[in-house]
Amino acid sequence: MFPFIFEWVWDMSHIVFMGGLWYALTIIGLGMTYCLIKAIADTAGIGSGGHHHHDDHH
Amino acid sequence: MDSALIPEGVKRCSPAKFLIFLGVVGAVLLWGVFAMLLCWIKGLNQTNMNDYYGFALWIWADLAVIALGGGAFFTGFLRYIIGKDELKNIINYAVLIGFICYSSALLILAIDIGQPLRGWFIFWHANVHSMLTEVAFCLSCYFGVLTIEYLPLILENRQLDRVPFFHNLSHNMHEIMAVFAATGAFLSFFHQGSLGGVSGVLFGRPFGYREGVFIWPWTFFLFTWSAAACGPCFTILITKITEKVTQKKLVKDNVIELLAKISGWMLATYIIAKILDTWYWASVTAPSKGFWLLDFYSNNPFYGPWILVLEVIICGVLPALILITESGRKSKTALLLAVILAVIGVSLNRWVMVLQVMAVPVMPFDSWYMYFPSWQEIATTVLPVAYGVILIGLSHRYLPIFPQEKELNPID
Amino acid sequence: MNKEHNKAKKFGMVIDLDKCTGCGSCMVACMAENNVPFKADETNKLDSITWMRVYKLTNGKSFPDADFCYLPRPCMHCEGEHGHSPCVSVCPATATDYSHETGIVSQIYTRCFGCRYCMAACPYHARYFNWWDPVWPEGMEKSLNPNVSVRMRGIVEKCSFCYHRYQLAKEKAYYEDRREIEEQEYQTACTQACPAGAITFGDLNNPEHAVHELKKNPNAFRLLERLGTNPKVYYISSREWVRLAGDNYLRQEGKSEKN
Amino acid sequence: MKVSRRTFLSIGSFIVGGAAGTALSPLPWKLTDDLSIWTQNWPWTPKPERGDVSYVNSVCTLCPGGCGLSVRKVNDRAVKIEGMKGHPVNDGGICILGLSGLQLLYGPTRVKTPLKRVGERGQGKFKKISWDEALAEAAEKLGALRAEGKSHTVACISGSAGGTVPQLLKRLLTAYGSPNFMSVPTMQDAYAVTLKQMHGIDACPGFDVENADFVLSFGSGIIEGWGSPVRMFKANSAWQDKKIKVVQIESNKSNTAAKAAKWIPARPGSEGVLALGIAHVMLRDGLYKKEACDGAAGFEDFKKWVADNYAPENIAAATGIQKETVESLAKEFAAAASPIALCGRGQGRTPGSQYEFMAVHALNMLAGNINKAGGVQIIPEPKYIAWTEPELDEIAQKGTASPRIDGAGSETYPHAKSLLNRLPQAILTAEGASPVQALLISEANPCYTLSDTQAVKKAFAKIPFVVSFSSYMDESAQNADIILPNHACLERLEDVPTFAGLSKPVIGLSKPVIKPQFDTKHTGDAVIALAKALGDKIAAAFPWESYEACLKETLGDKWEILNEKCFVAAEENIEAPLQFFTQECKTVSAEGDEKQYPFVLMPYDSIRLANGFIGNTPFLTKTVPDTVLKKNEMLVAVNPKSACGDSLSLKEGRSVMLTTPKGSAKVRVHLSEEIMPGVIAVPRGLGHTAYDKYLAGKGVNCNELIGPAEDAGSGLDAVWGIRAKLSNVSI
Repeated sequence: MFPFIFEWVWDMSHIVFMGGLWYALTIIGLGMTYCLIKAIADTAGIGSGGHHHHDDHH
Repeated sequence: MDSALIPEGVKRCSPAKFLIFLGVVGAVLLWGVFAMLLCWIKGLNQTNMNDYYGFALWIWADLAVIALGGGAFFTGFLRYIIGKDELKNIINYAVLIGFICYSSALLILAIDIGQPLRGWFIFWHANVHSMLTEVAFCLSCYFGVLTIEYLPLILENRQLDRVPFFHNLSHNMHEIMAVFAATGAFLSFFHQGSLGGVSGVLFGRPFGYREGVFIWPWTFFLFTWSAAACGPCFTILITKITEKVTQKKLVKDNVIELLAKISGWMLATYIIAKILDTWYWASVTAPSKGFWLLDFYSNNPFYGPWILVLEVIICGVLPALILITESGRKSKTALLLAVILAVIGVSLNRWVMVLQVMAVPVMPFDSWYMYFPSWQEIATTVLPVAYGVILIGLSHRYLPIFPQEKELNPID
Repeated sequence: MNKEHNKAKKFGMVIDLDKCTGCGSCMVACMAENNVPFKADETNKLDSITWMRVYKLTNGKSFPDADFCYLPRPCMHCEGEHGHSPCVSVCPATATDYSHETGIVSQIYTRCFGCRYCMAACPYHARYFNWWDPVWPEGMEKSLNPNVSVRMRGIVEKCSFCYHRYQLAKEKAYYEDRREIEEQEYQTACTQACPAGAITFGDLNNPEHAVHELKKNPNAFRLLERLGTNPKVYYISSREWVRLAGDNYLRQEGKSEKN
Repeated sequence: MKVSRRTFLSIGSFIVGGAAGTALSPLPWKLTDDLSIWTQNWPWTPKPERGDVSYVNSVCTLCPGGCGLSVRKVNDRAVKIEGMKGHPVNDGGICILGLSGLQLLYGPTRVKTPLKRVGERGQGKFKKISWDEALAEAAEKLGALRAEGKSHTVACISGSAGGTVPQLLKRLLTAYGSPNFMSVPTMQDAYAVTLKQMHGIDACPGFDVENADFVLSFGSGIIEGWGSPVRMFKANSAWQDKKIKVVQIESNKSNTAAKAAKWIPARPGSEGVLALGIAHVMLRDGLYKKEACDGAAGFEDFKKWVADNYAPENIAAATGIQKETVESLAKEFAAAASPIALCGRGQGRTPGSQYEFMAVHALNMLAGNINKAGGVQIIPEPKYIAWTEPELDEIAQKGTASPRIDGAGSETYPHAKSLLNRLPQAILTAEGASPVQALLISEANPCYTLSDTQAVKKAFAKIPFVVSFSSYMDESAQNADIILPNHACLERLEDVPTFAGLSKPVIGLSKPVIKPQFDTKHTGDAVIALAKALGDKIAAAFPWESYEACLKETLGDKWEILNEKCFVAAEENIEAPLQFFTQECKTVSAEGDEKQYPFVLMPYDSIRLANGFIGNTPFLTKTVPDTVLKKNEMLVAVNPKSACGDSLSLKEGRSVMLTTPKGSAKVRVHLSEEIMPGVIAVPRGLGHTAYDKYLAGKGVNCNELIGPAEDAGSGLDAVWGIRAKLSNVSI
């Protein structure tokens, strides 16, 4: 799954497949990082945060 | 005792009653865990699988729960991407059911493989041409997405929500949930599809093999489609069962009906595609390899043409017709019947695409062999059911799963 | 000539079913060479590891017209289209591989994690799963061949065309400063043992090897050719019903071929 | 109790934090990697040791075939048995049993030290004793019998009669004072009697099948293990290449029949009649080789006898074969340039009816193929063992002069050399003490291989002292008082005279490939030691200091070349005048009443089932189809059209009771179109009670169900089947 593992070949199938995979992983990773950082910031009162009524979000 | 953890404004059964419930289901769970340990310690000789049935009950269970868990991605897709806002009242439950289904699938896979400790080779030494690799990657990633979708729900527990960080985290995750849902839908499309590809690419097995486009056999699309159609049916079914058990209405009818209507049209279009696929396969693909349709359904004690009738007509056309008609959706009995049939239909389809693929002899001098699972296989398959029931029980008790519950069941 | 030699090899077999007596020597030669384990009860043929298995084909007629024929079935080392064999493409962990150098489908035992997808893919049932830990009665492990590793429980194994013998032959050739190995230097254990001389093994691409001519025999056929597996094991039978039993035919096709 | 929010949260954060912390550390990743490496090197999965590879040539002694072996060794381990290239018998080929020989060598059935019985006979309870104790005890028992004047009550059963070890045993008996040396009879014995009667000479038959151009087989399992198995496989392949016609006459479609150009399912037991029917046509139409037969002794009488009694139309009822078939067979046989007729059922491990052998041999004589290319070769018995006759003391003279227990060589059975099949009855019918007071068994398993095993075991029970030389814990060893285990094949040095129907017999030398694995002793050395212990003239008859010295001296100038090549050619053909016969012998019919027993049970041989002294190896049993053995139950093949009474319906896999006049057993039915209706085919080689879990308790020993049928002519066992019935299993 990494280019340094010996099965890795720089061919179309690897690029497409692993490209899709890393793309999804990146989005998930970035999304979660964003949420965590923003939550920390909100908690520390840096952001515009404040209180929400979580009923809004269902 | 645990009243502090129970969401405000709703009523729950007594802790004693709940503990008895946990105890009973927990015993079943332990039975499954025992069987699981046997399989891990003594090996797969504990099963009735053999060299003809390398795939059996477990792989069927995997395919079936993932199809049924498809309610999560498809409802999420409808809610966040298409913008069917009413579905916010059932999405939590769809996510929870999805979470249970996918974690179960991963657990069963971990039991099913002969060398569980090497299971990670599927990622590390991935063969990108294998449908199973695609399944493994998308399945695990999507399980991650489901966890992300389930997490805010946990954080909304009355006590946890009081922690500002958790509250904020939960809020922020809700804010960008559409991104996660979209990623989840993307991943789901591929792994549902590649599960269909698992048997569809087997050109050595004329019963499973299908032609297709590019690298994807027709079963790839049929599986995604059927999961999108039947997954929500399963969500509805479980919701109905939960309502029955808790003796409360938890989701408003218009929400259920909307989901049922979409499912119905998905199912209707799916079944047309399925019929076309079966027709093409029976008249072109299989004969080119020397098989008549009935060769697959005769000379054996179990697999007969009744399977086709049951899967396509009774559990396909019939529920589709019920769900696409308004009167059908409005009738409680008809709706229930339709979702049950749809769930049976998709499970049967997965059974056929796993077990019958194994059963059909390919070498002309080979014979049909029948298979019945060992108790260890059954117990390990029941294990996730027990686990799911417990997780639903806990989630329902302590988390605000059903937003409409308070409104529908006001406490005097 | 040189050009011919530089071509990729394609090792294959031609099995003369007219000569095969069904004695089972190939099965045991294979088991002994490849450290195949055995259990006290091996009568359940669905979990009995036999890389080479001799099938008994019958013509389905009644006494006294009943006839039968034995058919030894090693791994077919399918080439499919350009090495796209049924099993290789499905293995999720790259634990089985198609060698374009030799045409041999290999199995990496330490890589396989036992998902059995390859078994589901193989129409010949040439792949076997180690449902049990292999156990040799005390003392009998002395007969194990060090050139082939013993497989642990929980993984899939299959005929390798005695690939270790190819490696040994190549090594020997290398030490003797030869680039190529001779036909007789690399023979599988079953070929070598067959008392009837029914099995011929060699490079199908090499016109100097016996298999090159034998496979062109008008009575030669392969198993399940219509599936597109492109197997490298050929069979020869002078009996038409045997040749027809090598593949599936629709009813009217069968008739037209028989008449 | 209320869970305080603080506790709840702190426990929660501890778990979550701990999990996150662990996941971020290298520990889980390292552990995951290590665990997978561990699965790749599980300590309980053996890892064969590497080392220096060498090949040692030897000769296989697991069957009478005498194949050359090339054994691959890694350091001091034998790891693979292969066929020896260039060996005249097998030229590189090897049979399934030979291939799995290492499983016998290293297997759990080996007797690892001398043993002395401590439990009841047959119970299998033994204690380890030293070689000195074991030999002393045997010598003491034998010495005491001799002192009592009962030396003639000592008998010996040897797997074969040829070779130095059997001859040493025979010599021991002679010097000791007993005439009762017996060998396990096979079709070779029946052929020997045939040649004696039809050529008047002591000789062995050789079959030049490689050069025959028409093969007429009367039930011989040409590719079932008949003769020297690998050689016959090769011959069969040569026939396929040359498109040579093989006709197989047999009630069951054996592998041989399936490979043959023509299968003629004649009524079992009628083969001899059919042969004479063919002879009838040849004689009637003048199709026989006149230059060979005319004027031969008894030819005119034979001609008349056959003309009177064996017209094809007259034998149709007995054989079930149409007149036209017989006529065309006879014409084809006679028209061939070098036809050959073979007999000896299945693997030829039981002798068979003299009538049948002589009838078939008569066909060869009529075809004029005696000592001709592609025909029957008449080969003298091996003469390389030329020891001086032992000097006999008074007791020995008296003992050897007494009549043999089995009656061989008596007036009734003048041509037979040993009649082991008659031994159990001789013991059981004797009044008072057993006529056998001590029995030595070498390379034989009579408690399993003789017909009517129950009677054999009963007879064994009456013998006060039984010594086994077996390398394996077989049924007979289990019934012995003392076991003096021989080195196993590949551990021992031994000469292997191989006839087994070879047209050019050889003398092979089985060389040790590895050091003896256990505390065993070569039977040759054990015999010499016993003789020395018995002292006086017995000791004097064995002047060699060891078996190896004896063998070296015996082989003389052959020793060196044998050591180098493992084989030398044996004797050349001898001239054989023809002597025809009339009416001397009778067909042997199956025992039992036809009404009570509607079926005929026929044991059949399979190359995948070792049925003689050597039991099946685990590998061999693994290749046995599930239509023969399923779990521990044996399947018998029956044609679905067989009439079996109203109360029983034949269904695949159905459990039934198989009953014969000799006994009954629970078996399962395998429906087969490859067998004549009314015949039950029972595999030979299953139903062991001794050996290990890989063999014991699987199926039924068919020898328990059939009784010996003494041939009126030779006295040998001519049994080929027995009447039987199938009935529902009573619960």
